Amino acid sequence: MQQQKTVEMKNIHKQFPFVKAVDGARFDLFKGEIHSLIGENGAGKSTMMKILYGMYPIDQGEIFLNGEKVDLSKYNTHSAIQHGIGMVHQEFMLVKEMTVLENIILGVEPTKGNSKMALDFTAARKKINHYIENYQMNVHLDRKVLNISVGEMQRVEIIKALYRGADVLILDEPTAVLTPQETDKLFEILDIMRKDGVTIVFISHKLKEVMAISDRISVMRGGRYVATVDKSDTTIPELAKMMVGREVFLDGKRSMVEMGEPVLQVKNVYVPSERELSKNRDISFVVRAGEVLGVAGIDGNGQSELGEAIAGLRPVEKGEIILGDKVISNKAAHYVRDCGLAHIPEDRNDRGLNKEHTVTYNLVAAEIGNAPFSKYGIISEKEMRKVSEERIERFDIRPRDPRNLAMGFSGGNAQKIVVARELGAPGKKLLLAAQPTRGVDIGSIEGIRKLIDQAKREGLGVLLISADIDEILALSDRIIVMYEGRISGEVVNDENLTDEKLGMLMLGGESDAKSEV
Amino acid sequence: MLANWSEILEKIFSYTLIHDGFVAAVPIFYACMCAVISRQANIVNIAAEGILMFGAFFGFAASYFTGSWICGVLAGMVIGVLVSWFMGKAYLNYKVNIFVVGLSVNMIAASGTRFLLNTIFGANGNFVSDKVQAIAKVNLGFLNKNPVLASLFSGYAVTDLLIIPLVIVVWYMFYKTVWGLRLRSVGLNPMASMTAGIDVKKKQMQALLLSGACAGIGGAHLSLGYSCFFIEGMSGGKGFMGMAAMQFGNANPLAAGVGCVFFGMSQSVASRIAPWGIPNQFVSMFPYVATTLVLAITVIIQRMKRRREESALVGKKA
Amino acid sequence: MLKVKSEKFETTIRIVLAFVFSFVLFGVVIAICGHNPIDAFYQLFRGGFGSKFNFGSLIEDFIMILTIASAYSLTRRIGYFNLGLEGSFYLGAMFSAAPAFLLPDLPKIVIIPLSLACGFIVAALYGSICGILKAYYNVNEACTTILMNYVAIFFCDFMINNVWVSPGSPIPQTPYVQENAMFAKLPLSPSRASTAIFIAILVYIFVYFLSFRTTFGFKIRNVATNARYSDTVGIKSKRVVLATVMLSCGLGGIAGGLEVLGIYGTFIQNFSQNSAFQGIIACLLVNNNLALVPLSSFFISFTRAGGSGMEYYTGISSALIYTVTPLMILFVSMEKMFDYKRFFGFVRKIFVRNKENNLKA
Amino acid sequence: GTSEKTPVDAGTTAMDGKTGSQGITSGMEAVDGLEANAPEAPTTTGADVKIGFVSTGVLGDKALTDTTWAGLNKLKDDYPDVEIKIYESPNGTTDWEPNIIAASEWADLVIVNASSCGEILLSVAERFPDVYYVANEFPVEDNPQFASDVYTCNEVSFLLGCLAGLFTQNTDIPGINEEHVVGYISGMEAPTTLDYFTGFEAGAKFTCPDVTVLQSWTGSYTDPLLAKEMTKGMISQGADCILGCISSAVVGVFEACDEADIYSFGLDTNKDADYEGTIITSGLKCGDVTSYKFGKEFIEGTWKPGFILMDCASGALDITDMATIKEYLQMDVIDDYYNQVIGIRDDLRAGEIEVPYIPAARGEE
Ligand SMILES: Nc1ncnc2c1ncn2[C@@H]1O[C@H](COP(=O)(O)OP(=O)(O)OP(=O)(O)O)[C@@H](O)[C@H]1O
Ligand SMILES: Nc1ncnc2c1ncn2[C@@H]1O[C@H](COP(=O)(O)OP(=O)(O)OP(=O)(O)O)[C@@H](O)[C@H]1O
Ligand SMILES: [Mg+2]
Ligand SMILES: [Mg+2]
Repeated sequence: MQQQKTVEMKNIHKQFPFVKAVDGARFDLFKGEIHSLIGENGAGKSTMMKILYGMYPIDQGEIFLNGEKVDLSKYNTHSAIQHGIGMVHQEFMLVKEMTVLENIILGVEPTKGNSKMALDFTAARKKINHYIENYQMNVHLDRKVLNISVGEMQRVEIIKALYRGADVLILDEPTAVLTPQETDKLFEILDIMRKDGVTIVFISHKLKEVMAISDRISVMRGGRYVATVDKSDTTIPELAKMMVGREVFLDGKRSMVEMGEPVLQVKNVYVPSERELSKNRDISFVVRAGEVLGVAGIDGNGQSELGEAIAGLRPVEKGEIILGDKVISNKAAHYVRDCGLAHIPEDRNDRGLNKEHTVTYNLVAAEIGNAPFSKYGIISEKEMRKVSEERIERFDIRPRDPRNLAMGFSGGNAQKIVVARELGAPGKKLLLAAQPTRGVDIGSIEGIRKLIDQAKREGLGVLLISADIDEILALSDRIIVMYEGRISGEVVNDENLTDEKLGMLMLGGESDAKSEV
Repeated sequence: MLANWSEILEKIFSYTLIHDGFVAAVPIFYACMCAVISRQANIVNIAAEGILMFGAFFGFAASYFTGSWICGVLAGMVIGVLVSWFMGKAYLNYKVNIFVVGLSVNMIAASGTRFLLNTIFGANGNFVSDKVQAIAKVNLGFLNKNPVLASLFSGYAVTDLLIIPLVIVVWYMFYKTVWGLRLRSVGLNPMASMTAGIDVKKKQMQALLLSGACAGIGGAHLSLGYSCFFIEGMSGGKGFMGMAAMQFGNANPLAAGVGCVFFGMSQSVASRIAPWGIPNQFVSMFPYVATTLVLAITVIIQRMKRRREESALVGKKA
Repeated sequence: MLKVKSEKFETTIRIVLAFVFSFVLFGVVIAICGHNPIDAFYQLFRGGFGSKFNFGSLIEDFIMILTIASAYSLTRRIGYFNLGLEGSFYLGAMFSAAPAFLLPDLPKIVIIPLSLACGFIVAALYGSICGILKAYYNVNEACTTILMNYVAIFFCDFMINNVWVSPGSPIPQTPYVQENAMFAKLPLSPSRASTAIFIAILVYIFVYFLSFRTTFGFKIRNVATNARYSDTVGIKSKRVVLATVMLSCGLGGIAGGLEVLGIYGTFIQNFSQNSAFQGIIACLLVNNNLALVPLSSFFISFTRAGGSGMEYYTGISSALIYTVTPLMILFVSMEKMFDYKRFFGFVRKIFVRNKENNLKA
Repeated sequence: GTSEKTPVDAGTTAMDGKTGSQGITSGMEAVDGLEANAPEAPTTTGADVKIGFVSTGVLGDKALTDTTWAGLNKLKDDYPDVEIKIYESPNGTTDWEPNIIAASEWADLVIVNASSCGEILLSVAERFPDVYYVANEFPVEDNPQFASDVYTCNEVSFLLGCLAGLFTQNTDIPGINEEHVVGYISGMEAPTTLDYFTGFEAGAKFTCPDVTVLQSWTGSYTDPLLAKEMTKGMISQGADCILGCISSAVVGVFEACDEADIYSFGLDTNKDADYEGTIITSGLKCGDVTSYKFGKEFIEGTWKPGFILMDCASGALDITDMATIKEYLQMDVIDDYYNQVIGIRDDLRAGEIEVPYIPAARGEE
């Protein structure tokens, strides 16, 4: 494989206010390869790629594009695009209120005739249709982005990059939110692109996928470069070990517990949503003590809305939700928590943590009005400190100092703060865990899954909402699948259950499996 | 008195209201365009009020010293651009909260123009002078025979008429040009725009400068076209009403324009009702209450509409 | 840890530089206007501390500014830009006056709290309008509060012209309040400074304690930094926002009450000329650092009293100092502009280069 | 306010005697002749006294602030050792008390245009027993610290009202419409402004019994834009002669009338030439004469406390000779109107006509 290097990054250093994100790492790309970049949370993968895409200035280092050294003082996103680099970000970079078409042409708009101002949408359509046909990427150009599915957004992002003439395409965790079927479809597209000579960087935490698609694999750890290996020369356990620095076991057997009384009863519930497909309609199920009920489904089919409705963060238009023996539908979050809900929200950066507050505050925020922490409305910093130190110890949150701001924590430890707040508090009956390990590295996934399993053993009912089929399969006793806001099926998690069967349910059942991706 | 209520109403809502209402709306229009342009770049610009003040003073002073209203309007525009450049620096480069910047600019404008009036013209509070040339009025003499047509189409200052093309141009720029598409994207999602290779800060700065120019011209219009004198605090809340109109029109120049006309009309109606013994405080309050009500009602209706749209009980049923 | 400390130190120095810069600017403008800046500064100082009257005027302003700055800091914390304080100042003043002239003579201990409470409640209700619009409908408060200010001011105007008229008074005002409702004057005659200052200090202590020692303060600080998170952990963020806004406006109303019961003894038309904004400035000047608010309030009161003193004694328009104070806010907020290290680096560079050139030559 | 100010635009004050001064000159004599019934005279006199002047508005109002200050400046010219200082109130109400206190701290004699701030003035004066005061347009009797005067505003506005009534009936005059409607605009309903209104209405009814007199109150004396808007509103209701009794905001009234080609009146000083062809005449009030008189008496030790009523008969009030509007309109009927109104004025002086007034404005009741 002695080809020309399209990209070469050498000895890159990048310091953020709180962390050294990249510490002398390197990275290179051969033309027409698919190169995976893996590593734990906060290893610096995204940062490294954002540097390549000209989004961050760097402190030190060199970048060569097609063998030529670039002048880093003038290097920015604009020049990266001109060098044929395109990036699909972990969070989609789309303007939701604008149409797909406008999003695609943004920044490189065709103009009418020789005027430099007037937009020419017809020319744009023509050019885009070329990519749509070539790579069979089905998108609706005139819909607003907020009305399309996650998979479609991904395709829009890819077209956006190609439209800009990208021959190096960076995909940052593109599969985190996709179903197996959608992932397969994406891989087909990537395959065609590779044949067309497009160079692809693929970032993922899912080593199976990495092994399926890559030509070469680079590993980063703690901002440093670890190694680059050919796919054919390595195995999954070996990669995992390189990433974490020790052996990892993810397929720990889930424990079997005697099931008790129902703790959560959801009866014919209707929940509103901004998106048509996410509106919950006529949802009913029961979670018993000592049971993990998994809610599977493609992101955006109403799982988030269901979770929020249970947690008291979204109104319920019809039907009833009962926790223990109390009706909690349309009650305030505070009341629901008092009834025994522990809630790991799906986005720790948004709902899960107050990044500008200390770990202490984050750990006790939900109980601040209660006895030891406050008296007659006056808070006691001392009690808060004492309890938070206990929880930090018990849930192994690193670093240990409770005075740190939540901002500085890595994904895994940040998520542990959330878990500690929720499970550390006494008197809980139900654990509502939404995407508890999304974007968390393998090491931390292991720890968090253990904590969920332990909660079940302690007699809590667990409602696990996850888009990650492996996680659902690893933890759940029973699984319901949501499709377009309804429950499309319920299965028991035993040996007879296959990925394929679940995938079919996630697409609305066997009959209309082929309808829409 | 009661007997001729209908007569009085007829007088109040006569055809001349269109002329008067439009003229009263024009300063609000300029402030509103300032607010609209910056809002599209996701900047809530409460400094329109202050820039109006600066524009009014410097426009007036320039006309005083040069004897030309064109210089006056240009001076208003230039000072508007300068002030908003300074705001842009503070907000974009030094990350000062935009409200703090806006509030400071408003206060600097209020007392700064007072100070300059005192130092340059030796006047306290207000200043009138023959040396100042007012903005030319477009009088269509041939219409004079018909009082209705003359009232509707004649006797506007140049800057009164300028606002119409300005609104249309702003609308076209927003929705039909590359510049507008990029500006709106910057306003809606700066991160996405940045990754699309757009220089977000530069775009926001452009928007600010443009909005400053609008408010600056509006200020000059206030002291040279709408009237021909300078008084301290002469912007009198017009900048804020422009902002409210912007909110009313959801930052769409045309819809916001409708809001401006509404405010202008309500001011005119208020001043026409006053002589018939309705307490002046209620009359003066009317545009503000109307604005707040319209604002509140629009958002509440929007909210209810969204509620209905979001409801799971409608639409695709089993 | 050391690094953080040195950074704090640098920030402090830059802020001090911003202040110094503002005053130098002030002096230069005075010199340009043909006055002696040193004399002007002396007169400014004299205007603040020169006589019992001067110092008393300073205290009069301090009472109002400290109260409003404390009130404002509450909403500033939750990122609510509460320009509505001007309106609550008016309403609070008028409705504090109301019980004091409507009711027969009551003992001090009854009538003063009653009056202030009345002002507080009306102002808080007034604040709730914009508060609800913001918290529940997400209407930009900068727009609504400004508009509501006008409504409040015109409403007060209407009341004193048509309902609570003071018979035979040449200017629209309410009747004078009963003797017992007035705060006792401080021994700073002929100024009007009164013992209302103790209420102002109480308000400040209350706000400080509330913000940092109570669960409500904890909730405010959480909602301020992340409202969605607060909802999730069971804090009713919308209600907290509304309550904070109402509390803040209510305290603004108390400021109005102190003005009426401490200074005028009646509610007069146009009795505040954007006074509430002075309190807002005081809060912004120290970047909402509550511990420094009394200091900045004192400073702003000093510039006000000193400014009019300076105008009396030297003829320099006090508008100048009112121009410089908001400029000061901008400079302080842009403290990075005063990067003295870079400046010294720059100077050193020039110096070194000159030296090298000299050596070469 | 500063002490170095010279009177703004002296051409418009009554001091220079260029225009419309016949009333003022006679007024000077008449005022000199007035005797206040006074208990005792002050002791602090001499050529080096300090005189402070507190205005309720700001300089440049072409009204009482300007004329009073002009009188003091003339005094300064005649007695160079006198120190004079003006305390302006750009912020209105809130500035009054501190200004009066500051002036009292500094001066021996404080002259205050007190029509709106009389009560405050009295309460401050109690705190300064050694200072003497002159209260313009605010009656104070039986107070040894105070000399005071009140102008019979209703009389001067009666004359203007007469002219308005005559003008609005004559559709031959350009800009005059069929309807008999005239208007009065002022800031706030205070005794003085109501006094003006009462006189104006009586005058208009005197010459045109079926006239409708509209009144608008803007709530502010310092906002000409608002005044302009309100005037426009009034014009749209058919008014064609409008009296603006609104201090410095009056330029708004003038501008609106000028743009609509209808008629207005000046007040306090001769403003006939300001908006040529718009202003029928100006009602004159000799503020400069009174301030000069009181200052001079104070210096010479003849100052006496007490109350003086400055009425038409005393010559302190008058109207201009209307030369500007005559020249502009070139109509004989204007001369007739002028003579008619001068006749009415003389009847007033002779006490043959009684104009209704607001008792509160004269300290009665
Ligand atoms: N904008 C930023 N400001 C400050 N620190 C940052 C920023 N972005 C990233 N970091 C820091 O840089 C480190 C590397 O982050 P980066 O996002 O590159 O990790 P990653 O390998 O992509 O992790 P993940 O798997 O979670 O996506 C993180 O530990 C974080 O602390
Ligand atoms: N602006 C920032 N300032 C400081 N630290 C940041 C900033 N943005 C991100 N980080 C840190 O970078 C780390 C990684 O960032 P990122 O936003 O990618 O979150 P994450 O927890 O790794 O989850 P994900 O993989 O889903 O992104 C986080 O732990 C966070 O603490
Ligand atoms: Mg990442
Ligand atoms: Mg008529």
